[in-house]
Amino acid sequence: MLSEFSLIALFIVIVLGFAASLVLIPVALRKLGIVPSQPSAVKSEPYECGLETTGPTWVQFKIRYYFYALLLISLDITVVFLYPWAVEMQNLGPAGLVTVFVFLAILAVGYLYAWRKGALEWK
Amino acid sequence: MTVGLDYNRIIDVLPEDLASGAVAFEAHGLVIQPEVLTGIAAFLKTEPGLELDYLCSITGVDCTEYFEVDYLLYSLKLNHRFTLKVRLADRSEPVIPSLTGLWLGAELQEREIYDLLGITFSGHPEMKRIFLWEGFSGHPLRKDYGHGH
Amino acid sequence: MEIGSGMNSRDLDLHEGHVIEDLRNSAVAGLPEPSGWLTEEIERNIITTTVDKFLNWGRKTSLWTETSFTACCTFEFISTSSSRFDIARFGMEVLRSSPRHADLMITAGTLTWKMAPQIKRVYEQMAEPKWVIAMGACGISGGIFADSYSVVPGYNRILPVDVYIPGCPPRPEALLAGIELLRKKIEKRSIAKGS
Amino acid sequence: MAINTEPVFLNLGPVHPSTHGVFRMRALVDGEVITDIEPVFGYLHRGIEKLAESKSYRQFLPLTDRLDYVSSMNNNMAYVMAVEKLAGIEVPPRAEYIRVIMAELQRIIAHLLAIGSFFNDMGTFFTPFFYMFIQKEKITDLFEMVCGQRLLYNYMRFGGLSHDLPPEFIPALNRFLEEMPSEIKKYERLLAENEIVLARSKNVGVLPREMAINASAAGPVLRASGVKWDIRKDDPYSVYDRFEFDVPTGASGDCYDRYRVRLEELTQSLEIIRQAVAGLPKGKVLNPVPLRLRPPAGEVYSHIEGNKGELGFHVISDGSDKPYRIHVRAPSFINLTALRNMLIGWKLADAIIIFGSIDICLGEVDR
Repeated sequence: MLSEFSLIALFIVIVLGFAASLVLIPVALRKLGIVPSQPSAVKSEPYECGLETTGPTWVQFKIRYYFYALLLISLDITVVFLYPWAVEMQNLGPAGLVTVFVFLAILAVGYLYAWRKGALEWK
Repeated sequence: MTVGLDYNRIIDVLPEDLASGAVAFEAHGLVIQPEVLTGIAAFLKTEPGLELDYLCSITGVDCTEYFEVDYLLYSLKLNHRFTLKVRLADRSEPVIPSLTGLWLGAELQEREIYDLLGITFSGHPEMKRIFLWEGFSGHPLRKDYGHGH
Repeated sequence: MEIGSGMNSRDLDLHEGHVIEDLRNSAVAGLPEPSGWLTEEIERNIITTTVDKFLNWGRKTSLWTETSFTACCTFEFISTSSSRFDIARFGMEVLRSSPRHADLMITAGTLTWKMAPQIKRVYEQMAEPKWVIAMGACGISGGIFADSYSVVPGYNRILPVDVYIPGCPPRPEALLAGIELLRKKIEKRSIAKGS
Repeated sequence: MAINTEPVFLNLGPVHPSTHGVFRMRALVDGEVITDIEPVFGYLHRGIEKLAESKSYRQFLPLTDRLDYVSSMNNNMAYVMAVEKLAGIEVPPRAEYIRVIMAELQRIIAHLLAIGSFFNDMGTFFTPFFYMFIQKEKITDLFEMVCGQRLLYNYMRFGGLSHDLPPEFIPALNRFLEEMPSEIKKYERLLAENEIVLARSKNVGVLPREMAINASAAGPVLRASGVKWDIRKDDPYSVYDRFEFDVPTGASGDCYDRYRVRLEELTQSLEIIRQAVAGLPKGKVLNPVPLRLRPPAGEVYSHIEGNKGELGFHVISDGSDKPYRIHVRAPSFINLTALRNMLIGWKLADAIIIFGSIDICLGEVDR
């Protein structure tokens, strides 16, 4: 029984290893002096069309951005749920089909509500 | 064909207090005193039959004895044009009334003349340099500006 | 115009004016070309040559240009990067407007003192290894505007320039020749010198 | 309970992909909407008018190429006509016709680039721009055939032109004239009825008629606001009075109208070139003029219809061989007067499109 999970464990190890290597390779290259690196004060400052940034940037943002973020997340998560369903669609049969469409309908209602309330227009 | 208005026709129509400001008549335009500039310009813009509603261009010239500012005006409806010239003998503090109240188009051009020639336009919403940076010494288009650096 | 935290555009003008004046007074001589290692003979062993060959091949075949173009040469650069002269053959069709992704700055056009601090700042914000091509007579010596009161006589006053391309504007073929020169220069880089 | 949000100060600065060069705008942005904006000029101020005072009339000619470096032929023509008017120089008819052909070809290039970059700002990443650039390269070949340069031609002289047309020019021009109308239809089919284009440019950045006149706008910007003012028609210079063409104007002065006016002007320019080629007289192209030209003391203002608007040269001479003062009436520079009123209240993405629809060239704005 345990062996079935070994594949998943291997998968996790590979993923973590790959992620770690992506982070560590540039650091290693820089330490070994293969890749040049001359950090400087100006280089770490934000880039704004070639000028220093002026004025406060940590300010209270418009609430509008929050709505966009919310809508985006709600619609993205559905994709996460759709993937496993799509893989197992054959075995689930018609019942699975119905449940997914109910799931999507509920989401559509939420989307239409936001649309009707004008969360998408920028006022 | 854009017809150049004859300054005699303008002089006859000008009201008395403004006409007194007219100094000389040259082939290229009517030379007037700075004090009556706004009055004459407003008159030329609104007088039916003249309606010079389009300020085409403003040119600043340093003629060593005086500064000269030429205003070229068009009437798009009646298709004629006229030039006003203002001469300022005072080289240290040259000041001319700004025409931004009459034509929005004067704003940037006046700032350019202020920047490159040093003529201040009183009543201009934002009288500051336009091309050069704050801290640039002198006004390059003046004849006595040291050449290059 | 009010900017917030008590500043208005007048203060900004004054501050920027000081930055320009300081740069103008300090940038009086041409910066040396960053290619001292071109002439020296570098002792290379097996490892460094293979790594060099691989690194330099990667760098020279995908130079991403920073769009810090100022004047007329811009349109000759655009002609070069459009379908006819096709700079994509050199892997350079990607134009980056942010210095973070760029590794080559082609200075297409006249540089004025008011623009100099911005170009210098964008250059400093580019990640190493980076190169500069001074395109056009204005880039080399101020060109036709050299004796003007507001023009920087040549980009090497504020940037270390790798390749100079004469012409006003240089033809696309001249620009491609300049890029070929730069690629030869990149091939000579070596990690042994701690490039 | 209202949460008070503070506006953020933002630089649409000199190093920016869609400011058509080194133009800068200081924007105060409340969320996405611009509450206040201040254009900053001077990043390409090379002091051309000051350089004019230390150069002879002929030496100033190459500097006019670099004013609006996308319409060098028009700049040359305007300056050359001003000095000819001042010095009373006659131009042979063949040269006048060739000047009109060159000026209209240059207008086509400039409008193609204006429309191309307008769609570039709108987000069609370089596709229409490259289509239009193919046609621009064809005209650049024609110019290179005539004067050897691709961008800054220095082609015209006081009293005519520097070179006559090579024999292969007219056939090449005719080939271009045949294929260009189908290209323009292609642009129209591809872009004019595209709903994204309509959604993003209809009623966006409206420049009302009175504001356009009051702010001295010129060229396609003025005509798009419904003012029928074209110097080729209203104050014909050179031989323009011999050609039939009409002046397209827009209705509401929004970004879409400015695009439509420029697109229609392409067809009109083709029409003018066709008539000019048909009526091209024989003969010489240059009345020789002394190298060190000394026009009589005096001043002249001569203007032409450049592709961005009225391009005028106010030349003042004191009788010597160096101009006392040359002032350039730069249409791009003065068209920007109304920029602030057009941008305030719009979202940042629309501001880029409105600014792109004015179509400026920094060489002419900052001189």
